[in-house]
Amino acid sequence: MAVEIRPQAFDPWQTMQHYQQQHIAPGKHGACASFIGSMRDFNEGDDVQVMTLEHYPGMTEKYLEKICAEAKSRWDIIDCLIIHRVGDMQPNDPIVLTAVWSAHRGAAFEACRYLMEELKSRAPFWKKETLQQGERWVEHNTPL
Amino acid sequence: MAVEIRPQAFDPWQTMQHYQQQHIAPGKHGACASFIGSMRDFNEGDDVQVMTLEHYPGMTEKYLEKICAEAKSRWDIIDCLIIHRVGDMQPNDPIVLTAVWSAHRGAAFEACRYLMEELKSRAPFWKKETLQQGERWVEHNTPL
Amino acid sequence: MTITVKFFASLRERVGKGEASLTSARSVSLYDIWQQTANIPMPDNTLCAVNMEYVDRNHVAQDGDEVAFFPPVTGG
Amino acid sequence: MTITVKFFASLRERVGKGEASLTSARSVSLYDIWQQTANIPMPDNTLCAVNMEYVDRNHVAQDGDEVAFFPPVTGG
Repeated sequence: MAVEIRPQAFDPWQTMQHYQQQHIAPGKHGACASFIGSMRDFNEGDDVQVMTLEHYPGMTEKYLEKICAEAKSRWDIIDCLIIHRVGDMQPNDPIVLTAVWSAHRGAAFEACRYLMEELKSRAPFWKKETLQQGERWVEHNTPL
Repeated sequence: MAVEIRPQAFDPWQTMQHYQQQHIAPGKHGACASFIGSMRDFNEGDDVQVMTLEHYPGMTEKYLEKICAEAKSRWDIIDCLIIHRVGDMQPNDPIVLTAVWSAHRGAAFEACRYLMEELKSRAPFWKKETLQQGERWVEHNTPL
Repeated sequence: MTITVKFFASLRERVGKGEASLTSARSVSLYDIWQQTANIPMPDNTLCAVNMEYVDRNHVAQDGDEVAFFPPVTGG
Repeated sequence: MTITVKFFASLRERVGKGEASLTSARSVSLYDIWQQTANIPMPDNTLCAVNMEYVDRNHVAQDGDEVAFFPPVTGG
């Protein structure tokens, strides 16, 4: 189980591959479900040039660790990984990766979805968008 | 949209990354949900040494293309990708990859799950396991 | 009329062949085709396809059809 | 008792500071703490945490607590 806040750009696929090689026993998992959230170059009808992600150092990690532990207690999963970007990012940059390994697919799919929903609804991160006409804080997340 | 049957081992993460670079317009998708199914070294209490996957050339591809088209009509998704291994494989080898790109996470999660459930319940693939004590055909898929 | 018949996976092994050809003067259902080409009773869970689309065993084949019989699928 | 107070994101900008310290002779709720450290009314959707756990604004702080105020979260 790993939770990481990254101030630099990251490659979500390579990150998953490395994590699996280093932490998941070969031949034991049949399923890996993952989600990658990336920065779009538009939001609410406006072009977004830069996005800045702020977090609450300490509480964010604690909250993400808590939802990983909760996922492990609710579903029969082997391991899970959450990476979240902070700082300034460009359109198309990956923002978040959640990945779950399990023996069977049901648990991996459900736990991966759970991690993302909990992360989006409660983890202390805040997005600020830089538009042509200035900056704005994103007021709320899309529910789905 | 791409469907591919692979007779050789493949790297699912690299495959997704390449597909995204080549086919998904940068900055337009906010979500990529994926599932990787891998060969386990045990099944129903027995050690499995080799697994051989047979398919119905022509019908398998046609069926997978059909479920991709169905996913595109049901959810607001940008693109989807299915890769499935055939032939002889070793424990830990990736068997299947389904990936879905969309603007928002709900559609990506749901369509990715849909592709896997449809693939497992109806796509013409058959697994044969080589155990210490000989070969056996897998009789049915786990429901979840 | 001529029909191509394919058997896959455990059914291929149990029937002892992967492919057969059937010439028939009258129209035949998939179940008839099985009986004329396979030497064992059709297992209850056999899946049937015509021209690579699922059909049931009562489906009547046409001249030139590719018919396939296979066990429950186990991909993914 | 001494309490550390943090403001994040748009609240940090609106309040005009990221951190404050409060010394109080009596026990104080988070809402009291906001009123004594921020110069604007507390927005209805403000989220509150004590020692990095969510609590509501009526929660009473203890000596040495780290209290945080922030707007609805928008990560992921």
